Amino acid sequence: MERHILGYKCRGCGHVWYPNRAVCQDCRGTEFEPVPLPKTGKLLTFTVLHNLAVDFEVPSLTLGIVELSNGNRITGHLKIDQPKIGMKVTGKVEPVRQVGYHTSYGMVFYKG
Amino acid sequence: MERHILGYKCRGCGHVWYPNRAVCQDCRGTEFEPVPLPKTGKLLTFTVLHNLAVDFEVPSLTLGIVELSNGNRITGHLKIDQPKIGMKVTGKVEPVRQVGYHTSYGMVFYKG
Amino acid sequence: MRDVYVIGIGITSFSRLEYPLVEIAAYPAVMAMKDCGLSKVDHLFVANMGASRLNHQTGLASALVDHLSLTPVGAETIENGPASGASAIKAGWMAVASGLHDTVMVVGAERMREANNLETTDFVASLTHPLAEQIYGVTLPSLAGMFTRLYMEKYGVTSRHLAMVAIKNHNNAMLNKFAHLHEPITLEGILDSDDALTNNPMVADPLRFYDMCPVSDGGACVILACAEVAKKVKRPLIRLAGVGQATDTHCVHERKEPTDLLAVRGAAAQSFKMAGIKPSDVQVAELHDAFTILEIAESEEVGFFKKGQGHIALEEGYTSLTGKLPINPSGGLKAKGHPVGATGVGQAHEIVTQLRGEAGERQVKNARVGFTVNFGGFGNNVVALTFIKEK
Amino acid sequence: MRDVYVIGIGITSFSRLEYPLVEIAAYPAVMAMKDCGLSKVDHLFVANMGASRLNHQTGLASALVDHLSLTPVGAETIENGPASGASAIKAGWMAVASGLHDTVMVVGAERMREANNLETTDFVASLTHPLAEQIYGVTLPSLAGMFTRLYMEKYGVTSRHLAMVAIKNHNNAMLNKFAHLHEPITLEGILDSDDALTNNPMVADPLRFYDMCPVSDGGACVILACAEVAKKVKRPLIRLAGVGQATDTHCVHERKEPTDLLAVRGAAAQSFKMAGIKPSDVQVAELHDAFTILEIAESEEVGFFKKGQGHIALEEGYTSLTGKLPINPSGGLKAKGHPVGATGVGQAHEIVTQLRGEAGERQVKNARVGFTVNFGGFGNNVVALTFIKEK
Ligand SMILES: [Zn+2]
Ligand SMILES: [Zn+2]
Repeated sequence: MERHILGYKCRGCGHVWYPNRAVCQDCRGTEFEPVPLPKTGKLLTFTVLHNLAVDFEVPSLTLGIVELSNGNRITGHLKIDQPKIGMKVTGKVEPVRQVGYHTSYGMVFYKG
Repeated sequence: MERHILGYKCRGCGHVWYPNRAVCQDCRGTEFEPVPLPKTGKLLTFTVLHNLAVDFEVPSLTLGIVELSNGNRITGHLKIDQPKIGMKVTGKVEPVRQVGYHTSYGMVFYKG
Repeated sequence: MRDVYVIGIGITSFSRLEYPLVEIAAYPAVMAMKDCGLSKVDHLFVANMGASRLNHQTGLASALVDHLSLTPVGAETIENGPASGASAIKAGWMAVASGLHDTVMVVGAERMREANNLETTDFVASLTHPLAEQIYGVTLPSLAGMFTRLYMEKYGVTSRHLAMVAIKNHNNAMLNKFAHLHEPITLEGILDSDDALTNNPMVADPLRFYDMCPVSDGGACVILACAEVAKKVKRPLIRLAGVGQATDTHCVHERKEPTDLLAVRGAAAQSFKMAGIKPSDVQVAELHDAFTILEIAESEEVGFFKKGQGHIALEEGYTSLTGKLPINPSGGLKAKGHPVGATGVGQAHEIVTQLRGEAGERQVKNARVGFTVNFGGFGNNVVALTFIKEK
Repeated sequence: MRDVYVIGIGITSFSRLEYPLVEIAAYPAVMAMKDCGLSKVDHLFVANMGASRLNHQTGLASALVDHLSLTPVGAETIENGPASGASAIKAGWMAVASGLHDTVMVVGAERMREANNLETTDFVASLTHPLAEQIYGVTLPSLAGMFTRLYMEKYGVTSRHLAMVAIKNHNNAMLNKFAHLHEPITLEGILDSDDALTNNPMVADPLRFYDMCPVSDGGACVILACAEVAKKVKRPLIRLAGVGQATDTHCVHERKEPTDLLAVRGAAAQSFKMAGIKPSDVQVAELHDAFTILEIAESEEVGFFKKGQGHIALEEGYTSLTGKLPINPSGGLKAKGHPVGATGVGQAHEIVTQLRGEAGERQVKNARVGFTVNFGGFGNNVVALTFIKEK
């Protein structure tokens, strides 16, 4: 089954929030329904990070913020050689961090 | 060389504090000189503790508070089979805790 | 200084909660906003002790203020060990009393059971003196054990009295759906039967398993407001009438009379003085019974009973739910649970519930004056609050 | 609301300190008491972020209040990430302004270098959103890197401008004996020479090593008092005239304009409004330059310069020690150091030193109005303070 990152759609006003919040910023509603976020978008900014937390066993990580096609934004990993602000990207949900026995899944973006 | 636990003697009023403090409770002086604490005293209270922090590799520890011959009080380990409130005890400075490579020395009291 | 009222309250179950800390904090906050009908407040204080070490999270107040969509209002996390909750309420009181803010939300939250028991014990033991206590493996239960032994010697308290505190508070918790333990216990089971030492083993001699509170996750919230806002809200008027705080030596061994809890005495006296009442005016109290002995000792230090007489009052049923002065109707830390940073806010939640007359089966009749003691470290930083229901 | 004054100040070196955290906290406290001649205060607030995780200590305020022999006065620890210091000052201001206390001691203290660099990075990263940032390995430097890239793209800031911030602040720190770094740097060495990439490697592209503050131990203290006490003390009268705070989204990606720091803007506006001044009245400022870009961005958000013009002012020497508005005369976080919980108190220490005219070689001439920005998380909880010297 394809994995998704979930946004949270306010039952009051329909706004989709990511990550989740307990109260809607727009209408103060408190009920939300999980909806899968789209996976395509454009790159807003990025960095190549060389000082990593101890559980990352790679020399560097490329991190970026992407604006998805529905307008939500998300922080994720980039697997792109020469990232450029404004470029089109497509995400996959993949393992992004392993702490002890716990694997976190998150969005990894590729070119195009 | 014999190890000692240090008290801190206020240069203002002569009161000995244990552990150290930055300001004397009695005269508000801020200068102290380290002095070795005596090792004999009487047991004020004690407990046998069965739930220990992860770095203690013994099933239980006997902990007590001792009033030393100079009037200072100290918390320490007891190596005494049947401790009794009011009994006379004599301390030795020994390793009391090992966290990683770091060994802490403290007062271990014996009967008599 | 303006009068300060509790206008909204909320709480989670105190138990094991499988959701993120910020959500444990948000749940009672949303409940409290619904309780009073406010959707905005002027400031947020969060009480928490363990997020950084146990949950790998710092800046919890900043996370929560956004999670509740309360930005751009200010937010801070306040830590005073297991008394963080009442300290945060004190800060909220100060903000409203001063006129700086009209409404302040105070949330206590803790998620301890993510860590294992050894880690949690070690974490709580980080309250003790690093050089003169921690290096020996001193933990809070061991300090309580040494305290209890002296208390028994000096005042004639017995294991039976301690068990009676546990039984009373377990019974009260049976009537509280938010409580961690819903487990009736008997003197037979935990003290008198052949199995008692198996059911109820020694932990820090003379304290046994059932003399200790459980390790809990949980959150609680109170919303404080000035009179003008409080009167608009259609809830009973509960005034936070007294706020007291006092500190004592960090090392227990430095206390002249080791069976005295001077910080409890000082905090309570201040709180009563500000509220303009006497200890005998209190009709319901939540005391910090992380260990059974503490309920007895605190009931004396705050002035409900003479020093050394607390266990007699207990024996006589004076502090039972149907007694003259019910103590820990919620079940107390002993049975309601002890999510450290949330505990003080949880105590306030219970007292407000009682004074409002909304405590259901565990309601203390006609209670108009309530009181809490929240105990940081082993009594080295104590906050005492007095609540009065206005007509 | 009463006026509040800073009557006593103290500080340690910001560097690696080999003594226990409570002593790092006590040293500036004793210095501040000597500075103003008081031997007692009514309350203690401690600002700290890392004691529980990095130093295995909780209840730091309770430990300190006893170590300073100030018991039985109350004490709390306040955490707001790297803005803990200014948040604690805000709490102290509230306690004095409200009339609750006449004197409040505020101590910031941190001991970070006991842990190794990877642990410290991971610890500070616990400020980020656990589910939407932390799981990706997002750290504060990475957020700063992404912010810088956009800032460069949008406003024409270059690596050269960033290096100029570093050089200015390193130069200022040379004149401050308490500063962590006493290391003159040049454009040649960190940017232009063949060795520049070795001397000054990329950390979070486009941010390089010399764009980051060091990891420091350190402590600082201010004692706040009401006018009556302040006038008895024989020190210049420095009034804490403005206190502002604002919060923003936890996730940086949720901010509509990711190059805006709305919490800085909001906190500064509040602080100036309370003080009754305009940004152009400020004569000396300490801004939160944990990353070089932040000094530039904050100088715009608080209103010293138009958005996108901060780097031009920097280039023109406007913010140098001898410029029209010196920023970070102490060396800033960049070179004075950044013991997270102590930083905000250290900023206040510098401003009071400047307004008193006691800053020696780095004295800003005739400064009467000073200002600080203390930045929690990546700008999600910001506190801004305004100080005015009275005649
Ligand atoms: Zn909505
Ligand atoms: Zn002295």
